[in-house]
Amino acid sequence: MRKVEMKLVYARQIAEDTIEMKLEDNYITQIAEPGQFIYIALPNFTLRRPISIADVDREQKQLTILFKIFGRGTASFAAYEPGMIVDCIGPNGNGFPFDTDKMEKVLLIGGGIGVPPLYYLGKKLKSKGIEVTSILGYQTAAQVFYEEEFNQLGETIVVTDDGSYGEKGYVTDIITDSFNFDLYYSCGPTGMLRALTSKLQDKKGYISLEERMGCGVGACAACVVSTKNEQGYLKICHDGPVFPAKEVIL
Amino acid sequence: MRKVEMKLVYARQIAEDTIEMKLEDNYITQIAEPGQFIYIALPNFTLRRPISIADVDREQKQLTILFKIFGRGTASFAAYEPGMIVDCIGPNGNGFPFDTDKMEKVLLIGGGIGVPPLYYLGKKLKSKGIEVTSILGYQTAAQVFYEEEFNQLGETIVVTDDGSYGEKGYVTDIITDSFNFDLYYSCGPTGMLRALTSKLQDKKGYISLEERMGCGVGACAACVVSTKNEQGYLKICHDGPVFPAKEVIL
Amino acid sequence: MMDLQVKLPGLNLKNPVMPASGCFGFGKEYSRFYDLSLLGAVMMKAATGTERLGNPTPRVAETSSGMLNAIGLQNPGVDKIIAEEVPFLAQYDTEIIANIAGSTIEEYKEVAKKFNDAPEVKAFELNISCPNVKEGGIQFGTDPDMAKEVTTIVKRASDKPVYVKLSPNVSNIVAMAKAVEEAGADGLTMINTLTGMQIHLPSRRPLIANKTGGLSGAAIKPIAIRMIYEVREQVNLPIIGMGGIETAEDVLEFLLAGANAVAVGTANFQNPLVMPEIINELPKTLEKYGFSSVHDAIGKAVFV
Amino acid sequence: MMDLQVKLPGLNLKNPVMPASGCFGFGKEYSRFYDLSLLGAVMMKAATGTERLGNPTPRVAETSSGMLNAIGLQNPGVDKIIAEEVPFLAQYDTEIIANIAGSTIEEYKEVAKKFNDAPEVKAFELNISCPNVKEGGIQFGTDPDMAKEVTTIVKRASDKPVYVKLSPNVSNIVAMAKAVEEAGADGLTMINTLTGMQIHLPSRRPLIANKTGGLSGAAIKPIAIRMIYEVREQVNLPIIGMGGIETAEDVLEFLLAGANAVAVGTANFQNPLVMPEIINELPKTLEKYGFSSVHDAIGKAVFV
Ligand SMILES: Cc1cc2nc3c(=O)[nH]c(=O)nc-3n(C[C@H](O)[C@H](O)[C@H](O)COP(=O)(O)OP(=O)(O)OC[C@H]3O[C@@H](n4cnc5c(N)ncnc54)[C@H](O)[C@@H]3O)c2cc1C
Ligand SMILES: Cc1cc2nc3c(=O)[nH]c(=O)nc-3n(C[C@H](O)[C@H](O)[C@H](O)COP(=O)(O)OP(=O)(O)OC[C@H]3O[C@@H](n4cnc5c(N)ncnc54)[C@H](O)[C@@H]3O)c2cc1C
Ligand SMILES: Cc1cc2nc3c(=O)[nH]c(=O)nc-3n(C[C@H](O)[C@H](O)[C@H](O)COP(=O)(O)O)c2cc1C
Ligand SMILES: Cc1cc2nc3c(=O)[nH]c(=O)nc-3n(C[C@H](O)[C@H](O)[C@H](O)COP(=O)(O)O)c2cc1C
Ligand code: FES
Ligand code: FES
Repeated sequence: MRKVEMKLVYARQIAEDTIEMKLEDNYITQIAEPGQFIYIALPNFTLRRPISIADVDREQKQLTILFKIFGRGTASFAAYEPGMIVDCIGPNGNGFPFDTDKMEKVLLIGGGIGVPPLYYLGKKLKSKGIEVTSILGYQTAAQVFYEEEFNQLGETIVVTDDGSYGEKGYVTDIITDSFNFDLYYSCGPTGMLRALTSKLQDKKGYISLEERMGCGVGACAACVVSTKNEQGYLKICHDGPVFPAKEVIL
Repeated sequence: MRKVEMKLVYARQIAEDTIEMKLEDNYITQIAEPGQFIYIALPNFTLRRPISIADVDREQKQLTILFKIFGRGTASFAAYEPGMIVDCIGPNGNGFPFDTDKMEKVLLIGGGIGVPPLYYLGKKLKSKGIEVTSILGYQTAAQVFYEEEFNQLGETIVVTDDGSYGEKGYVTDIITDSFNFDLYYSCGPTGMLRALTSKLQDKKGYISLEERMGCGVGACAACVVSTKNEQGYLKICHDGPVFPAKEVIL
Repeated sequence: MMDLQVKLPGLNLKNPVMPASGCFGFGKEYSRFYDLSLLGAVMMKAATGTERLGNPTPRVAETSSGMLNAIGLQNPGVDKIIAEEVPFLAQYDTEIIANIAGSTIEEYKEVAKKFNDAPEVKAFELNISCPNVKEGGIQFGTDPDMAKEVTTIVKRASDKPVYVKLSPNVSNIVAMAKAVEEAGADGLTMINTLTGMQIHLPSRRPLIANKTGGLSGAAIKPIAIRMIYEVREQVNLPIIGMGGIETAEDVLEFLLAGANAVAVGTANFQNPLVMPEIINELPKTLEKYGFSSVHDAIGKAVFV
Repeated sequence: MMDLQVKLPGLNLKNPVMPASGCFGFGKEYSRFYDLSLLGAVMMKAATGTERLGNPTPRVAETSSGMLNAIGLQNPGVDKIIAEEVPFLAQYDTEIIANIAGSTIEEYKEVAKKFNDAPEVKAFELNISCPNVKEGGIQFGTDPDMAKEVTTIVKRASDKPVYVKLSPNVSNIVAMAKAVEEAGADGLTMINTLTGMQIHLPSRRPLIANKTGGLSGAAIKPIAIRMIYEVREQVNLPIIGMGGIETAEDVLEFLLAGANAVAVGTANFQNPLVMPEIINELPKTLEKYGFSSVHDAIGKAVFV
């Protein structure tokens, strides 16, 4: 984890209010793992913004982020143009654990802007010969992104809340007993994670959490999550953002 | 006086830390008079910055400003690039009064970044057949600007504090009895204006003042100056920035 | 159409937005930018018994997301304000609120009496942040007993509703609010500025000639919201809220916290059109967050 | 070479810059970014008698030029801090200051006693902004008598110099400073955060789960400078100043106002390298404004 200047080399809108960017540097791109995030400073904002690493190309020294224009910070970031320098800390946190010897099939479940970190994970797993199935949930057709990319990784089911694209409903509606997997990985809104982890309580899984952050490096105790064991609170920025689904209280 | 969006059409560094810009709009450029100023909003700064109008081209709908990088605001403004929009209020205040029937020769005395408003005034006066002599004072050679432009208006003497260019000394050192003029106009640091108005106390003159401003339009009473008559305080942004030299207490 | 009206003691506001005292003079300058009839009300600049010249300059300084000011109550005195400024504002279809200041209780009383005879003035805002010269400079606004006393006297001296303007420079804002409530205040306006200082490094002197100045602007908004929340929970007076308002969303935040109407100060300097823009935006903003009127939003924050 | 050293009761600071309590944990995380031996001192996160889990989340919110926090004293308890955290920090060539908190006077006393036996801890910072559960939640930090009492007890319980951390949420900061001076405090640290609130419009709830939070960052710097100026004029204790420091120029502003050393809080979140950068910049900044050492600049603002 270092503070580095990354160069924005590419930016494009890929869905409603959703931006894809590629950032270049010599450090973060060389060590980032799926599930980690970068912590981005924006001029005139007190706090940095955490954004997941959605893909990494070590050779090109580039990483991809995907983010939604949510408030003022992401709006101002969306206006950056290629060539500009982005002040980042990274890679932060711990990524998705995987032991490729012990698994054959995994299920990825992403909700909205929780989809991005699963992409880099899926790519990694596929390259190691793991079978990847993905369920991607979005609010509506205009917000769907990266369907094609996930299709390359394996079977991909898109769900929209309003049925305007793919299946209608929530990601949890889709997961039936016919799904066969050793492990699941998920990232998305807390409501979705709560429903999902309760539905899949007999399965082993890892979930990636979000919380408002101060330092982003584990020093201020802003971003805690309660755990089911004696550890008390864990810090999402430092001990997470990925946790075993059974360990945390949502 | 209106709030308008001006388009930056040209920007260039013309001396050490000194920027020349041309701004375009349909309103301010059509009515601005010498001595008035525009009041510029910069993103993420609470207060606007007052900058004098240094020249106007009504046909091209452009005005020129010249400013020094002084603190954070002017530094961020100096980084603007042509094509960008500048949020301005203007034209503010009252300009330099002149009655071309009653004068033949005028003396312009500018100190540092007080030089700009005198240029537009000098141009106007010259075009009406008035003889213009200019004394321009700067700290040092690297800060000298617009000498050539003033030369076009009439005799121009440049003075530097350290003698690195032109005459050595202060503008007040230069003004001897051999100078023959009906009226003087001056703008510059308060210390210079104090020395000047006391030296020229027998002459009629107008001086342009600076003060830290809040509203910039006469509503908040931040920018007052004491007067020698019963008016008490006058507002520089509204009643000035130009005042008869004999009226105000510096 | 979205109903923006608010009725408060003495005031029928067509919308809840008005300029904060001292940031709008007596309206003339901003009337060059737009029709003042658009405003819910106008809070005039502070009036004292006789003319005040105010403090030496510099009187303002910029800070991060805010500014300091120490104008020092410069005003032409109550008589001239009634004779020359009130008639100008009375041309517009908006409510006029007089801001009353003084260095002694007698001065407050005298100013209140004079404004009481001006029918165009609909309510008073009592500026109790001025130091009391008699009591050695202690502010009326930080001592509950003194605040109570000055409120009582002004209430007695006039029939008009009195809104007391609370200073945030206190340990216990609720105690201040309760004190003036007991004294018969009809409403509160809050918050005034927080006392601050900036030192100019090259000269090693305070940038404001008066040394300290009042901090206003977006920087203080969280403090204003907190204080309005605290007071709203324990005091029953209507509140005109202020402190860092720049957008229609900020207005809604104040309404939710418990303000019945709002005033905009510093933001006028950045954007002279900010109030008409906010008023124009407000119906959309209310609708976006599920409110059917201004009234519907007041005090609707959920604190449990 | 510019002399940056400052000597304060119990502390030999190689430079006047240290992290503010609660913004730096116990140093481990930032030690990944730079060598903590660069720092003048480290103010540790608040310690209580036993482990505290703190408040529910969200615990932070962003504001204009600042932030709100309501961490709620989450910490592993004084014993674990002495056993696990102090030894880590003791590896570095820097001074360790323990921040002591509690909900009862007894708890403060107990924590102080334990830290008194830790030789690596050079001084205490007494965090009196915590609500006293026994007295019904009234803050020690806004009542001079309670501040005095807790200071007296902690002074008695230990030999180490005690710096009392003043809360800015008071009507009279000088009265607070004098009260703890009388109680034997060796120094002051100021300011803690200003209480604020932000309401999240979509949910209509305070953004901070604890409702209110402490406002920090550049937004509050003018208030910190004003309070340090006021206290410096009337109280003889050394002051460690804080509140919105982001640059070496800010440090100089605090020194001029009367601070003997400074702490940096919120700015670490924006730039984890901010303290080494400030320390590196400080000699140039001092020189630029005509000072020959840190000592030379302390209290050198001109107020006449
Ligand atoms: C570990 C992690 C990874 C994330 N990855 C992504 C991603 O890949 N793509 C994406 O679009 N979003 C992601 N988010 C959410 C993203 O950080 C927020 O949408 C963003 O911070 C909002 O900033 P804003 O200025 O637009 O909103 P504002 O509401 O103006 O922000 C105000 C403050 O709240 C914080 N905040 C607001 N929403 C969130 C949130 N959901 N989580 C954390 N802090 C928040 C901001 O960081 C800021 O400090 C991630 C969050 C976390 C914690
Ligand atoms: C009527 C008028 C006309 C001016 N014309 C010019 C011009 O043509 N060219 C030029 O270079 N400068 C001019 N100035 C000065 C210019 O406004 C300041 O240099 C500028 O505001 C500094 O801003 P900053 O952000 O760089 O400095 P900062 O010190 O960061 O500014 C902080 C605050 O102080 C104010 N301030 C600082 N210095 C001055 C000053 N000298 N006068 C008024 N406010 C100040 C700023 O506006 C801002 O509100 C003029 C000033 C006035 C009053
Ligand atoms: C330049 C200036 C002058 C002010 N003068 C007065 C005044 O005369 N009377 C008063 O009660 N408040 C005065 N105030 C305080 C404002 O009315 C308001 O309470 C405060 O600025 C907070 O609002 P804001 O953040 O929107 O500016 C003044 C504020 C400023 C910035
Ligand atoms: C996240 C956070 C946690 C804090 N925790 C503590 C604490 O535990 N004890 C304490 O005395 N002050 C605490 N503070 C206050 C800071 O030490 C400091 O006084 C204040 O933030 C002002 O400085 P700044 O503006 O540089 O942050 C905390 C501040 C922040 C932002
Ligand atoms: S954000 Fe500071 S500990 Fe996670
Ligand atoms: S700046 Fe407000 S009156 Fe001049």
